[in-house]
Amino acid sequence: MFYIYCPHCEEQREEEEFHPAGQAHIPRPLDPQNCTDKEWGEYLFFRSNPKGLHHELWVHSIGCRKFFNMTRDTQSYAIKEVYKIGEQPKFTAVKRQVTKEEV
Amino acid sequence: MAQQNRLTSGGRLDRSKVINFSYNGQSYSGFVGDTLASAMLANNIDIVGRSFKYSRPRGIVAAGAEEPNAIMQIGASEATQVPNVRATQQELYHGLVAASTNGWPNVEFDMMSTLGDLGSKVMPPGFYYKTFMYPKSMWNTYEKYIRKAAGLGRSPTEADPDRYDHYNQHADIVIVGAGPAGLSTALVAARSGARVIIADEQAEFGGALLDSKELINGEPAMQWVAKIVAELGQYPDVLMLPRSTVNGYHDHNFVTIHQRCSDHIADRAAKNASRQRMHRVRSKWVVLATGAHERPLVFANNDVPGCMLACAVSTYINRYSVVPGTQLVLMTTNDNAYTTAFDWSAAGREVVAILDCRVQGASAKVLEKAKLLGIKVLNGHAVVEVHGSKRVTSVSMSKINSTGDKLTGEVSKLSCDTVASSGGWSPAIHLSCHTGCRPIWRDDVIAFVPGVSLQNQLTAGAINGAYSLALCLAQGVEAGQIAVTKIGLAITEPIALANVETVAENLPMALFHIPHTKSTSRAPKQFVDLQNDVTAAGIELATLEGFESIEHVKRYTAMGFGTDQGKLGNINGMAIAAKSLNKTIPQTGTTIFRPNYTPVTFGAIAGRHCGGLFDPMRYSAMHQWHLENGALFEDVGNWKRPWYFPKAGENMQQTLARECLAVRESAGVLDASTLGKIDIQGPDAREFLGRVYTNAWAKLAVGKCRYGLMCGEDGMVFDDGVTACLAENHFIMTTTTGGAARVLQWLEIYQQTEWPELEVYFNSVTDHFSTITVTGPNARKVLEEVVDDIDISNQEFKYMDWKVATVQGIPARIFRISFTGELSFEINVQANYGMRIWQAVMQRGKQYNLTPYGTETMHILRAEKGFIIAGQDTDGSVNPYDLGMGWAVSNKKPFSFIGKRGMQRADCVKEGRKQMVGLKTKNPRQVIPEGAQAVDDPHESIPMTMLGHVTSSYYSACLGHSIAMAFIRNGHQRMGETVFYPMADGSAIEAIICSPVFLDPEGERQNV
Amino acid sequence: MSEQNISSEYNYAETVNSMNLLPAIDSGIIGHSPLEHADFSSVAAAQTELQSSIELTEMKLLGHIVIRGKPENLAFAEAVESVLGLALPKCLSVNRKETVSIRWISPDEWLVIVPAEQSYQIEHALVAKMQGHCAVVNVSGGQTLLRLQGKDVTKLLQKSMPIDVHDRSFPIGKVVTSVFAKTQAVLSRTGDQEWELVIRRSFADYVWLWIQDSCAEFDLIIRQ
Amino acid sequence: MQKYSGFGLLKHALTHHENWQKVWRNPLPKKNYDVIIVGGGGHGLATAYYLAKVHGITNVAVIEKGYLGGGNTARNTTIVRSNYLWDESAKLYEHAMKLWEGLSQELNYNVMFSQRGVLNLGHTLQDMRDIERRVNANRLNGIDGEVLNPQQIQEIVPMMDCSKKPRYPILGASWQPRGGVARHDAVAWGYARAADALGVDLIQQCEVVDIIIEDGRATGVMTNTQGVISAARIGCVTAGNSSVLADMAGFKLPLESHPLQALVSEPIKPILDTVVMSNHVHGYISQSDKGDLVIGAGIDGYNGYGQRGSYHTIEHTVQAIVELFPVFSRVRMNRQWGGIVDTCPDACPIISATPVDNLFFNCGWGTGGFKATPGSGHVFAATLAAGKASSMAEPFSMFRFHDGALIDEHGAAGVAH
Ligand SMILES: Cc1cc2nc3c(=O)[nH]c(=O)nc-3n(C[C@H](O)[C@H](O)[C@H](O)COP(=O)(O)OP(=O)(O)OC[C@H]3O[C@@H](n4cnc5c(N)ncnc54)[C@H](O)[C@@H]3O)c2cc1C
Ligand SMILES: NC(=O)c1ccc[n+]([C@@H]2O[C@H](COP(=O)([O-])OP(=O)(O)OC[C@H]3O[C@@H](n4cnc5c(N)ncnc54)[C@H](O)[C@@H]3O)[C@@H](O)[C@H]2O)c1
Ligand SMILES: Cc1cc2nc3c(=O)[nH]c(=O)nc-3n(C[C@H](O)[C@H](O)[C@H](O)COP(=O)(O)O)c2cc1C
Ligand SMILES: [Zn+2]
Repeated sequence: MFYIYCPHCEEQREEEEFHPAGQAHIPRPLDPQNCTDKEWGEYLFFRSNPKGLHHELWVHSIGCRKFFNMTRDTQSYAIKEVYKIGEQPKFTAVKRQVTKEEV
Repeated sequence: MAQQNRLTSGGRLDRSKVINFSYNGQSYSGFVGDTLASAMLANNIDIVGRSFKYSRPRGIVAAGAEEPNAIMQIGASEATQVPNVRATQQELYHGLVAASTNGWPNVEFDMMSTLGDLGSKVMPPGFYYKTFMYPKSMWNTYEKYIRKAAGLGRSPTEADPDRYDHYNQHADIVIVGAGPAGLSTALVAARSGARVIIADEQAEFGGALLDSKELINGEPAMQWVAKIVAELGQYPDVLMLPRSTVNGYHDHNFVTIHQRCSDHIADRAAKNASRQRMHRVRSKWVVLATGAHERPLVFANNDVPGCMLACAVSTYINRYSVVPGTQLVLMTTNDNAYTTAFDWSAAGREVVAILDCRVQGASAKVLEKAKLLGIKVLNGHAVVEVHGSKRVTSVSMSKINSTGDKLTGEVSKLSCDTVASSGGWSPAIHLSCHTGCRPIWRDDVIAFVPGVSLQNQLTAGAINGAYSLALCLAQGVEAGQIAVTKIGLAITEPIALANVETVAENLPMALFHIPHTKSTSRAPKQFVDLQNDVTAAGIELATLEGFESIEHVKRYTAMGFGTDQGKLGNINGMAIAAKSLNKTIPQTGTTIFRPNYTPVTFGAIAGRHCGGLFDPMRYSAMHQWHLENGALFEDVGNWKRPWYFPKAGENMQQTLARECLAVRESAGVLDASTLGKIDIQGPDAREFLGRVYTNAWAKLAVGKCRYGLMCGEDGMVFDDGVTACLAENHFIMTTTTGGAARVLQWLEIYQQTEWPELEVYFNSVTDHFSTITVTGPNARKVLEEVVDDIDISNQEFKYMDWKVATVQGIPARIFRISFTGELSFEINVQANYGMRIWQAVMQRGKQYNLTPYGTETMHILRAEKGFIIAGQDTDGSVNPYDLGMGWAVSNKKPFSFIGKRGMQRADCVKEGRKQMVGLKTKNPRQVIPEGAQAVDDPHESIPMTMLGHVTSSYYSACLGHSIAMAFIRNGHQRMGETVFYPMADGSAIEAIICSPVFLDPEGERQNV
Repeated sequence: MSEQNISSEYNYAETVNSMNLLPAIDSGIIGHSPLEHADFSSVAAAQTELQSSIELTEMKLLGHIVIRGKPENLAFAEAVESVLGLALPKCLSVNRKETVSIRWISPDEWLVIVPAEQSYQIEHALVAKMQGHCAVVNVSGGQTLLRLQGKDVTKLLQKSMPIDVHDRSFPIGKVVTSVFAKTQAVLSRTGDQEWELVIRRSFADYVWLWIQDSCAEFDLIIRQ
Repeated sequence: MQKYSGFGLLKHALTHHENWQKVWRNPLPKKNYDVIIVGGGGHGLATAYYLAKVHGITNVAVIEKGYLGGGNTARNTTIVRSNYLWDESAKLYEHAMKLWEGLSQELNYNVMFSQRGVLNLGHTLQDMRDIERRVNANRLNGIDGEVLNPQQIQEIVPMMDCSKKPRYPILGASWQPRGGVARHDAVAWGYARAADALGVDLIQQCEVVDIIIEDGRATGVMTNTQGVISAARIGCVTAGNSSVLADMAGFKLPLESHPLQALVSEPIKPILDTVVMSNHVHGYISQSDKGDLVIGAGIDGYNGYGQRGSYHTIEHTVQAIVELFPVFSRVRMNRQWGGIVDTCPDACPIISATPVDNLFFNCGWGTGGFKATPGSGHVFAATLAAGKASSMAEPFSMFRFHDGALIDEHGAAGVAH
């Protein structure tokens, strides 16, 4: 069970006060009408779901009701950092270089 | 003769207090300080159960958490039965009622065992999978018998009368285990001023010292323990928890401590007291000082009662002053176990021989002592096989080679009634594995020790394979100092290391499985996991059959699956598997330890969150009135909403008819307080509404209300409601009762993460307002009775307007909106006044037969109008067009509102989607069951082609016929066509597709 | 949108509609607190003799006002200070003066609690004084305040909430919103053995049941 | 393949069980296969078996990073039922159910498929509407099931509290008599043994670390212990790890991997004869042939590959069980564990071609794929053999998340007024 530092309440709280809200940094397309079905589908459903460092959105729902971002290792469950909406993570996974051409 | 095996003096007992208890219907006595196990041994009870698979007689093997055999059913009454209690951990109390859990007709004489030998031959591991397949039809019968054999103890069949609760704790340092190591850590931590919790599963602190004869600082170890416990008691921030097992170690240093508050007193807790308590602890640091479990050796018939762990024998002698036999043969791979033989002879009983498997034998100092006591010591010898059925009568022994894999001499017999064995120690690393950290094998200590953990975890003492008392004490102090400094505290007075004499020991031998003259497969059973009847042969067979992963071996043989989780057997099993695979133990590796360390009562995990407190019940301000007026309630989310208000003698249908007609003919009243209400303020509020609703909000004037549909980005409807414009930058949104929280979250996530530039605040005012809906042709008359100030005539107060008014002296916002299709007013007052206003309305409404109604009537009334209920008429797969609500979608809005793009996806605009329609049954009295599925051809063969299901269906008293809302493929193009609803009984209900608006399509009734 | 009216460049009061509750207050009609049905007055009357380790008082029918705004928006911060004579409290803290208190709820949200009879004037004054993007929301009907006193209160709180209530991490003057059993509460510490819980109306009965149950092992009495 | 039978068992007893053959070879991989299955769980092994058995494709390797059946197959609460709502999924799960009914004989391995019936409880009016809807759909799809009232439920489960007392009283249930449980390990081993006998190579302790793609076509896999292994076609059946493999191939899946936990009580004498599931109070329970109560917890909301979840999730589940069965309050939890479930936005699987030629995925079974094991393998084998989605697989293409043709098995959303 996680012990989470809320960047707005500025202290650690029990996981029961929070709710995960999925992958972070997935901006809504600025011009949805010009998205293809494929692009819209990717925005809606397709996620990186990494094993290892992951940037996710959490909300301090039973607390300050504020959303914030968290960088967490999905394998060890270690929380590397939390940061406010609009900020960028300090910890990022070293993306495995894709040897073959992207498809 | 009572307590034959009890010594006349010694032990940590209060002999002045005799305790009577019963086992399998017979009564016995013991003393305060006894465990059930020690008392049973004192009374010379050999057989405590029958084995699970082969129903062989079994006796007590250990003295603690590792005991596999002595699994008891406890409890004096049906409701207080406790299955599978380990006798070695159950303190004795007055009137304790215990029974063995297996064996029929009884443990002394068991029918199954007569099959036993033959049976056992055809029951190798995995035999289930290899048989009972033919004939196919017989499997159910076979399984009945397999299931008969299942289980150890039994569940009570009456509800638990006891209470269990939770305690949330926060600590700087949690110390698991109060032996020399743990206590040393605690002392350092306490003196630093840290917040400390030290828990130990045993009744008393002291750990191994409770039965050790060692000296600390020249005095008996337990005096040292007493001093420390006394000092710890002085610190307000130190919590000492005996009888408390740390059963789980979770991420980010969260540990659960299962405290047994009253199990040592009775089978039922005192009134208002908790039987057990779960401490949910978040700790900065966790120090594991959990010690080690002695490892038995594996040899033929090593399960015959009288075969015990060496250290357990010492424990019974020293701590409980019970000698569990008369003639002892001790087999050991290490010096330490010699103490058992010494204790035995000190107790005045005969030590037949010490068989030391090591060719080089024990250290001079130890041998000297043996000699002094006149004990025969045979080096390079081992017990090959035990004889006797219900109790050891003798053993066969033989010389064994230095690597322990060959017998090198003649087999000869020694008669004895007790065989103590020690194969070394297995550190209690369980907790250290709970958060996924893998243990490491160390050849020097012949054991797995904790691996490197990601948690703030330290380990001290025997858990590290540190077996000398001196080392344990030193490591305890060190762990304390590290933890304390990590936390940023310091110790003022330095801790003087306690001095203890350390005896030089000879190296132990890595031996697990004693070879037999016959091959393992042909030798008498050599048990590895006693509780699951897993034998060395079974493990070898598993590997022979190709189960090479230790995890496969575990699952194929059930090794370690028992209630002891393999505390005794696992390492031996892994060693045997490794050997037959020609691998090393680290190569084969271990299986995974997971919570719980020892089993934990469900009640303790649940705490108080059951019964009436399982989930909150939310009430409106008028709830008391509903109760007093006979409402039946419907669960909606956490809310208890009035479902309908039956009058004496009415059945549900009659009630609903009465309520509906009252509304259509005169006036009805509904408690609508549970609907979500969100106060929305800010310069961008209007813009925001335009983005989250499908329809237009730009032009909604102050004083007006509008209905809105809310969709997900996929274009599917998920909530709806009316929003009123209170002022230029100020709106109040209503949501469905169940959707309130979700909608607020939805608004917040878009504002906070997508559109932070939009200036708007959302606040829930659901609980602040009580909402009283008065509806029906006489609604205005009723309102005129209670509204003090304003003109509510149709001219002054139009449909979809809202106004401030004073109702019975209380300021209110009144919304003229309608969910029934009738003239309706929703009175919103501050909830503290809700009850008063409700009562006033009821009172003044009497003359108009103002009738309270509940959710069911509300459903019927809105269905007559074809209004949807999000969640009942939608299921996350329907968009506004499917619902025929395209009118509520404004594609002219400049901003691509949430859902717009979604509902344009190929599948959402394709032909043949299921669309919301109305249904009239051919037979007007027939009501189609909700959930019924439509077909075109009722005679089509299975699988039938389904067109869609009925979402809402009622008998409409006002219309005099049944009505339904349903989805039909292409329904909007099929008006007037007939569809069929096949029923379970083979009949089919015939219905004609129509508009879902059954009543007053022009909406005149609500405009009067 | 935002461009047209940079915060504090417009008069907040003109853009919102807040209910005038004076008539209610003047009418002298007494409302019903969320725990009305528990009839604390009679319970309390019956218990005056008993000795207790926990005393529970419902501070009934107070004015609860949520205010929203950015502390950087001086027009907002100053309005609060001038009306309440109290500065906006910082993260996780409470400012109080006599009968008025402000609880920090989140970086842009505070809960103001005042005596019932002043609630409308104060709400009105706040609305009137504030400028720019902010919000004042009266939630007096939606919640109630419970005062807990006594030596066993922290134990009760440990049984009910996952937060750390030890002196070292929960000094007097601190406030947190957290889980309470299976609902939520705003907990603040007003004294060595004195705490306050703000709970929601619809959950009040559940909280009351929970407290009674948890206190089975303590001596709980009700105070008026 | 050595035939298993009661008689065989006796025969071997006489020779002290010294002559049992290996259940499978543990071969070294060849350089090249017609088909590589990545993932040796139930689904992967079943796929390999049906490839060989039904399609005669025997030059197949199953590559497993751990031990066979050690993933979710080893961790699941083994509930088998086919009463799904939508035609497409009902068809798929019922296909599996029919295979279950003959599986022990088909594999000559007793998978202990025990059709003791499955109850899905309803606690609210909306629950009951959804149950009616589902049961009606099932009936017209030829799937057994009926709606029971509390009295009928009480007769089937005497120990459950079917009174009006609980916070959320039981209003009714759907009942599928053909549903039940099976021995999860036996399913994996049975398929493995049978596949091996047909020539399939089972490669354990071998992790696929990359998928080799040449101009848009997958040609093989790179492994951590066995180097490169090539194949004409590759099928990934890696459940919770599917996104990791997709990432190797350079695309994303509409999946999230969450911890899902389960727990068992100590073994107790038989007391619960069927499977009981409740979505509303959120817990499900059955009793195994060994006597332990097998209990499934709710899913943890965050992504996790740790095979463990949060403690409060376990608490909620145990609370639900005690609420349903107050008599179990004194029974004790022996062990808890977790798996990694690959949840799909519409709670339906993906059996699909991918943007990469010759690379296919079978995943997204999330919290409910054990019941589908035979069907999943059967359908995926057909897909791999044909090189394109078989008719039953078609609706489950990953591309449905582009055009929006979802098959939403979440059932109706929480009811609202
Ligand atoms: C707690 C729990 C309870 C459940 N209860 C039920 C239930 O009651 N009924 C039901 O129908 N379903 C249930 N499920 C779901 C069910 O377990 C799964 O859907 C099903 O077992 C999936 O089988 P599989 O073979 O696809 O996956 P798995 O059994 O997980 O097999 C995938 C295999 O792929 C291997 N792998 C992954 N990555 C690689 C790689 N890179 N290289 C090589 N190998 C790799 C893994 O090691 C694993 O062995 C439950 C799941 C859990 C976790
Ligand atoms: N000479 C040897 O071969 C040898 C071997 C092993 C131990 N010992 C002796 O044993 C002692 C070891 O000292 P120590 O302090 O490391 O261990 P310990 O065995 O003295 O104390 C450990 C304590 O932790 C408790 N415990 C274990 N798991 C627990 C859990 N999950 N929750 C609550 N309590 C739990 C045990 O009941 C025990 O009381 C020393 O005196 C040492 O000399 C000697
Ligand atoms: C249906 C089922 C029943 C189980 N029964 C038991 C049991 O009786 N005793 C036990 O120790 N573990 C039992 N387990 C759990 C396994 O020991 C193990 O925890 C699980 O397969 C996950 O593997 P892991 O813990 O090695 O990661 C059971 C697992 C399943 C799926
Ligand atoms: Zn916060």
